[in-house]
Amino acid sequence: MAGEVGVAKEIREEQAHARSTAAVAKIKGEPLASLPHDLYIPPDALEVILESFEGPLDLLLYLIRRQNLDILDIPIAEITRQYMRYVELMKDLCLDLAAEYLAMAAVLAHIKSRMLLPQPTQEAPDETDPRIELARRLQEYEQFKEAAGALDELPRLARDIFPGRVPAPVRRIERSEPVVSLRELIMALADVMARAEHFAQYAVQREALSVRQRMVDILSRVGCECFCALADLVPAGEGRLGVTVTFLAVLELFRERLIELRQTEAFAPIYVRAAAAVRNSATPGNEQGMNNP
Amino acid sequence: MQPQVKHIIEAALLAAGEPLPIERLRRLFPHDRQPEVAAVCDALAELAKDFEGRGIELKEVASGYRIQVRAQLAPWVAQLWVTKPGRYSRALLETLAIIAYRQPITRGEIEEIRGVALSSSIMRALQERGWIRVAGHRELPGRPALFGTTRAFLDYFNLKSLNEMPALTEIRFWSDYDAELDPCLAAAEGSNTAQAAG
Amino acid sequence: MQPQVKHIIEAALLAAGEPLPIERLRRLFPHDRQPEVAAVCDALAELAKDFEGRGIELKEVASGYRIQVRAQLAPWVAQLWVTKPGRYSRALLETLAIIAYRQPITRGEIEEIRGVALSSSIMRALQERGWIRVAGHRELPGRPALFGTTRAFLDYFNLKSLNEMPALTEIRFWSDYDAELDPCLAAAEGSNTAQAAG
Repeated sequence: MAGEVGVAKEIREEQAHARSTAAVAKIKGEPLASLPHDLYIPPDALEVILESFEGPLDLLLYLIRRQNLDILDIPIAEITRQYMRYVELMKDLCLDLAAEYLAMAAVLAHIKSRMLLPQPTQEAPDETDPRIELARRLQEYEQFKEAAGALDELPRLARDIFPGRVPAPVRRIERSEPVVSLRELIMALADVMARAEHFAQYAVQREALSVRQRMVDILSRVGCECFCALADLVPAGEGRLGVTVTFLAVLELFRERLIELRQTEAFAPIYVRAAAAVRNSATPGNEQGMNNP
Repeated sequence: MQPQVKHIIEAALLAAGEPLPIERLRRLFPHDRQPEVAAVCDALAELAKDFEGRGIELKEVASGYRIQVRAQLAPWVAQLWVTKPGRYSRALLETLAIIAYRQPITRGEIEEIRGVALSSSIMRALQERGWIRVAGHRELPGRPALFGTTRAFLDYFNLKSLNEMPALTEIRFWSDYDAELDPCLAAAEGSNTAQAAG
Repeated sequence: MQPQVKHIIEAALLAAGEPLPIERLRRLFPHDRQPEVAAVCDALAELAKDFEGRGIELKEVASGYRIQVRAQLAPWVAQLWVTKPGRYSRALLETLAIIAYRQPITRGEIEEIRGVALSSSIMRALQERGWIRVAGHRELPGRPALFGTTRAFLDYFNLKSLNEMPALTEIRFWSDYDAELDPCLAAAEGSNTAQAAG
């Protein structure tokens, strides 16, 4: 801790030195004889202050602002000296010194060395003057440092803004059913077909569909009536095709043992009824489906 | 200008999110300017009157006062929480498509075509939606149920009969065609194509 | 009796617990009786007028309208809660400000402006609060994520759009400085310098 106080003393001396030499500083071209007194930093607070820098740009800004220097006219040699002091101090205090601080030190040293070289004085600083880039970065950082402060001042929820929230009567929440397009359904089937190479054995033609539908129609009809005349199963107005489709459906149902056929004598009307098992379990006429067992 | 006691109380009741007892309402004010209990009660009575004919009301419950939505407005306000319809799974759509084209069909046969076991929840969902029903039972050991589509299924998809469903040969063509299309475009055109096919 | 549109809207805004856009307000009503957008706007304007001189106000933020306590009454209402909301670190606020003003922006670009590496915990905290999101990727090696702010960010800070954010201080250029340094030169080069700085 003794070392820390020693360095702190050094820093204060350095700050005093900065004040005395800062007469070269200009504000809008006006040389300043004296600067406003810098804040006295108690040694205990040093660590806190050093830790509170958000990075090398923040530290540089601090050094520039506390001496009321213009970012566009930084006395590079002096600022570099002060900057290095702080970096050394951070090292001494074993603060977790980010590599960026050292990178900035290198940039400052580079600028300083360039300033020492003789320069054509009459020309305005050209594009390659490294001070331009540094000034731009400092200003840009300062922009967002201020913006962060302004953001902090904005009214915000739970601190300055309290939205109204009141209970509403409890009501059964309605559930709405998913929407499906026919296309989606078809595409789903296309997927199945693509997956199942052996799908060919299930291949169904457009014509067969009507037989399938007729099969289901017949099945649901014979489920609710004891016996049904075969002729009655053919809807009127369907013509020859209707007869064929119905007949095929009946044959298929019979083959699958889903219906029974009765004929009392030759050429008598043929009657259809559900196979015994179907009769006992189907729920005829219930279009909305039955509950799962 | 100092806001009215009634307005401070109104704001606090709206912001609190829970009922506030009179004592807590008094403590909103600095010690030396706390209104009397009677003054708070007056302010509450005034508030209750202000709310008359509006969508909210002042209600005293066990732990204090609160502002709440009037019961008559429940039908409107409840719309806030109507859940958006979800989406059906691929498995459900495939099952539905197979039943539509292959009815009457047993669960085992659907599984055989799809190559995977069929979850009960899918069959239940399709039955609850009223799109499939048990049309009979196959005379096999265990007498498996035969499923078919319902009239509600046809109505939903705007079909007069199953005949209007596209033939499988067409479907094969569609899927090839879609693969070449930009997926976004295909999705955007989905409804149109479905109508054209229906 | 059918409640007034404005009272239904008032009740819904208070019950929702989040800002509601006009479309959602319209959907409170049955399909065939949905008020026009203009009618909803009128009702909102009436509500705002009803609230004048009271403790609450109608505020439009990024994701819609909400009813909130007037700023003047916040000190009283804040008394309801013993613990005060925490403060955010400078690093977090600077990062958030850079994203807000410079979006879409990569992490590397943020680090360049701040001059230091950005801790993952800050980005995670901002994403968890729902204030920033990945808005895309820059087409560079590694495809770094581009971050932008969300509506929730604007809602939180009581803003309707990014335009309402405080203006950034202007960056001065070297040429501006030269102009200040030498009035004669400035007079001679006036127009050029102004253009260069603009």
